[in-house]
Parts: sequence; C-alpha cells; structure tokens
Amino acid sequence: MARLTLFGPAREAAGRKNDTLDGATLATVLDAAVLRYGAAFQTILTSSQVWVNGEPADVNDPVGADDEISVLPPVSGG
Amino acid sequence: MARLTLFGPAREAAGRKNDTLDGATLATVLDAAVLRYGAAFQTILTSSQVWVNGEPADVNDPVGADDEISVLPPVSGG
Amino acid sequence: MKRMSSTPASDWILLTQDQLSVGEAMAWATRANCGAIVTFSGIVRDHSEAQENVTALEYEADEELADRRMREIAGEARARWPEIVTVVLHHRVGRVALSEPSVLVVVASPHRNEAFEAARFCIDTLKRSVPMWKREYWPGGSAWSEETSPLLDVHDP
Amino acid sequence: MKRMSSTPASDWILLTQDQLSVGEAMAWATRANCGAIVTFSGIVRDHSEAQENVTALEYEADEELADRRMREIAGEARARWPEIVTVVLHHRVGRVALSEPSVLVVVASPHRNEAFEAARFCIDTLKRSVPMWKREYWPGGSAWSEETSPLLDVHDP
Repeated sequence: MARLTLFGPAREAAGRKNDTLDGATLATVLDAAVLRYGAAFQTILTSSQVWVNGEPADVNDPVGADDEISVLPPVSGG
Repeated sequence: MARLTLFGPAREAAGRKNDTLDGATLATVLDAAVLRYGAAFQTILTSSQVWVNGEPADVNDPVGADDEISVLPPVSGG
Repeated sequence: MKRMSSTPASDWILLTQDQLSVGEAMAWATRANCGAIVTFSGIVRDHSEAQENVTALEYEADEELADRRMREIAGEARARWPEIVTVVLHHRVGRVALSEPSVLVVVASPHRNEAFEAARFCIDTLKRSVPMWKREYWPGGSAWSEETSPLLDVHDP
Repeated sequence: MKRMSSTPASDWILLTQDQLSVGEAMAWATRANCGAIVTFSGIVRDHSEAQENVTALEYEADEELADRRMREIAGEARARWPEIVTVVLHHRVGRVALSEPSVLVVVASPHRNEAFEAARFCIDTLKRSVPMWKREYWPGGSAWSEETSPLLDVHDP
C-alpha cells in the first residue's frame, strides 16, 4: 500500500490529486491505479515519470504505507 | 576653411569642442588642427576616424565653409 | 528529501501565485561589482501551437520538487559560469493573465557574456527539468498544453 | 544627413540624460503576440580594467550620429531576426552613478531564441558602432576609459 500524488494531465485523467492504493511494489500499485482510473490515465502514465519519495524509482521497488509515489507527465513550464 | 567638431578624448586634448580652421582639403585642415592643438591631439587623431558631414571621408576630399568635420576617437559606449 | 530551509543570499528562487516584478528582481540582483544584468521574461502569449486565441494560462507544479530543481539550476549555472554574482528564478503557479510574465530569470555579472549565457541556460533548463504543467484557456474551453517535453534532470545535456 | 523625424512604433530609440527605466521599457515593448522578452542592462560597475574604485561614469556622444546608428542597429536586428516584434535601445549621456544603468536593450518576440539572439546582437553592435565616449571617475580623479574599440559600421562583421 502506498500514497499516490498526481500532477497536471495525470491528475485530471484520474479525477483526483491524491489517493491510497494497495500493492507491494511500485508496479503493482500502478496496475491498481490503471484499473481504478481507466484508459486515459493509462495513456498518460506511459509517457510519465514515476518517482518515489522525491527520487526516480524502479517499478520493481517495494513500496509501503510511508512511501509517496508521484506521477510526473511530460512538462510544459516556462 | 571648415568647421570642426571634436568628441571625447579628442575634445579634451584640443581643449575645445568646436573650432573653425583654414584648409582647402581635409588633410590640410587636420594639419592645421595638429599645429594648433599639439602632440596629445595628434596622438589621438592617429587612432580616430574623421568624418565630413556625417559620412566617412578621404583626407584628399576638398572641404569648404559649409562642411562639418567630426573627429571620432575609438569608442567606449555601453 | 526535505525542502532547503535557507536560501543563499545570491540566489532568489520563488514559486508564487502573485504577479512577478522584473523591477523588484533586478533591484535585488544589482551588486556594485556587476556591470551586466540580463533578464528573461516568459509572457503569456495570445496564441500557442495548438490554439489561435489564448486568453490565459494556468500553471500547476509539483512545488517541492520544482523548488528543489530551480535551486539546482541556479547552482549548475554558478558551476558553469563562476563569474556570475546573483541569480533570480521566479515562476508563477495558478492562473496568469495575457501579457503577464509566468517565468522570470535574472542574472547579474561583472561582464555581459556570462550573464547572457547563464540566463539562457537557466530558462532552457527550467523548461525541461522543472515539474510544471500548463493549461491553456480560450473563450469557451481549456486544455493542457501540447507543447511538452519529458522531465529531464538539470544535469542532462 | 538629417535626423529621422519619426520613430517606427515598434522601435524605441533614446539618448537621454535621465535615468533609464527597465520597467517602463518592458511595458512599452510588451505585445499580445510576444511570449519572450529579453533585456540587457549595462550597469555602472565599481571597477574597470584600469581602476579599482570607480564611483561614476560620464558619457559623451556624437548625438546625431549615435541616434542614427542606434536606429540602424534596430533595423539590422529586424533584418536578421524577422520574428522580433519590438526593440528598445536606450543610452544615457552625462553623469551616471554607481549601479545605475547606462544602456538598456529590450527585445520582445513570440519565441525566446530570437529575443536572446537579437538582444545580444544589439548590445555587441552598439558597443562598437555607436559614437560614445566614457569617462571614469574615482575619488580624486578621472580619465577616459581605456577600454575602447575602433568605431565600426553597424554592418561590419
């Protein structure tokens, strides 16, 4: 289980900014997110970076209740 | 005879901004200027551009009472 | 990672909902040993690649990471151009009206070459390494900007 | 040659004894179709190559030729970067105090690349093609700047 924070297009596609999802690894949490939010979110997730606790992470990394997962779509600042 | 306008270091070396000097060509007017203003002016003149009526000129160009000669030392704007 | 609690006196990094002030930023950046100040202002433009009639933009950030990244950009600029004296990086979040600045870069330096180079580096790097998303508004609608780039590291070439 | 009597609405060329205002120049330069404004301010610095303790500068110009040359520089920038929308070139004459701007360049453009390139071109070209002479003041003395370059044409490479 882990906390999820979604930004920009990912937040809009999911219809929420924060969520808590089950899963023992990053990959299983993201699978649960796609199941919950649907195809539009899945499309955005494909091109996004997923970070854990403010650092780039591997999908096989274990995650727990204290971990914060961020979904960061391609950026458009400036 | 022609009117002379001096700028920056050339003005300071000559001790004046404007003058009227005898001479039928640009060269003879400048010779008269060196005679009148001295060595410090001559040194600056060597590295300066001399324009007539707002355009670059040749030292052999004839000049008359209606012509304005500008002495433009190396620049330091900005 | 925790947000840095103090800012070096020579960098002014800011994410804000308030209007940006170039004059205030330049006054802050001016130092007696500086002969050159270069500023870049990113302005809300009335059109984009996708829309002919943009009326406003809205910026959303991962604020903690954006703040950290903007500090890293200033630090990297100092590493590349050690002569530069002060660096300002300000970015709006939330709604920004037409012709208002959304981003501001100020670099002050003894000489102009370093100020130009570092300012250019800062805005180019900010655009690809700061987690920020832009929504375009037009009469009757809005959408996320299609002019995106993958989030890169500050140190990526 | 006579001084031009009218200024195109998209260039603001000025020689003045008054303080320069970046804010005023940027407000003037802002257009709805511009997404980028780059400014360069040349500031009176507390030292030069020759002097460790500069307290002020004094600028003297061939004002008629300087005005013409500054207009030519703006025109040449437009020829090289046709995308740019507004160009500001302001230069002080007379005494300028420490940390005040002596010269100001502002370029507004739809995109930033042209704004950076054109602003850099304008200040580089101004420094070698505008007839302007700088006197340095320090406690107890003054002298013409030793950092000079031969007067070149705007179009010289």
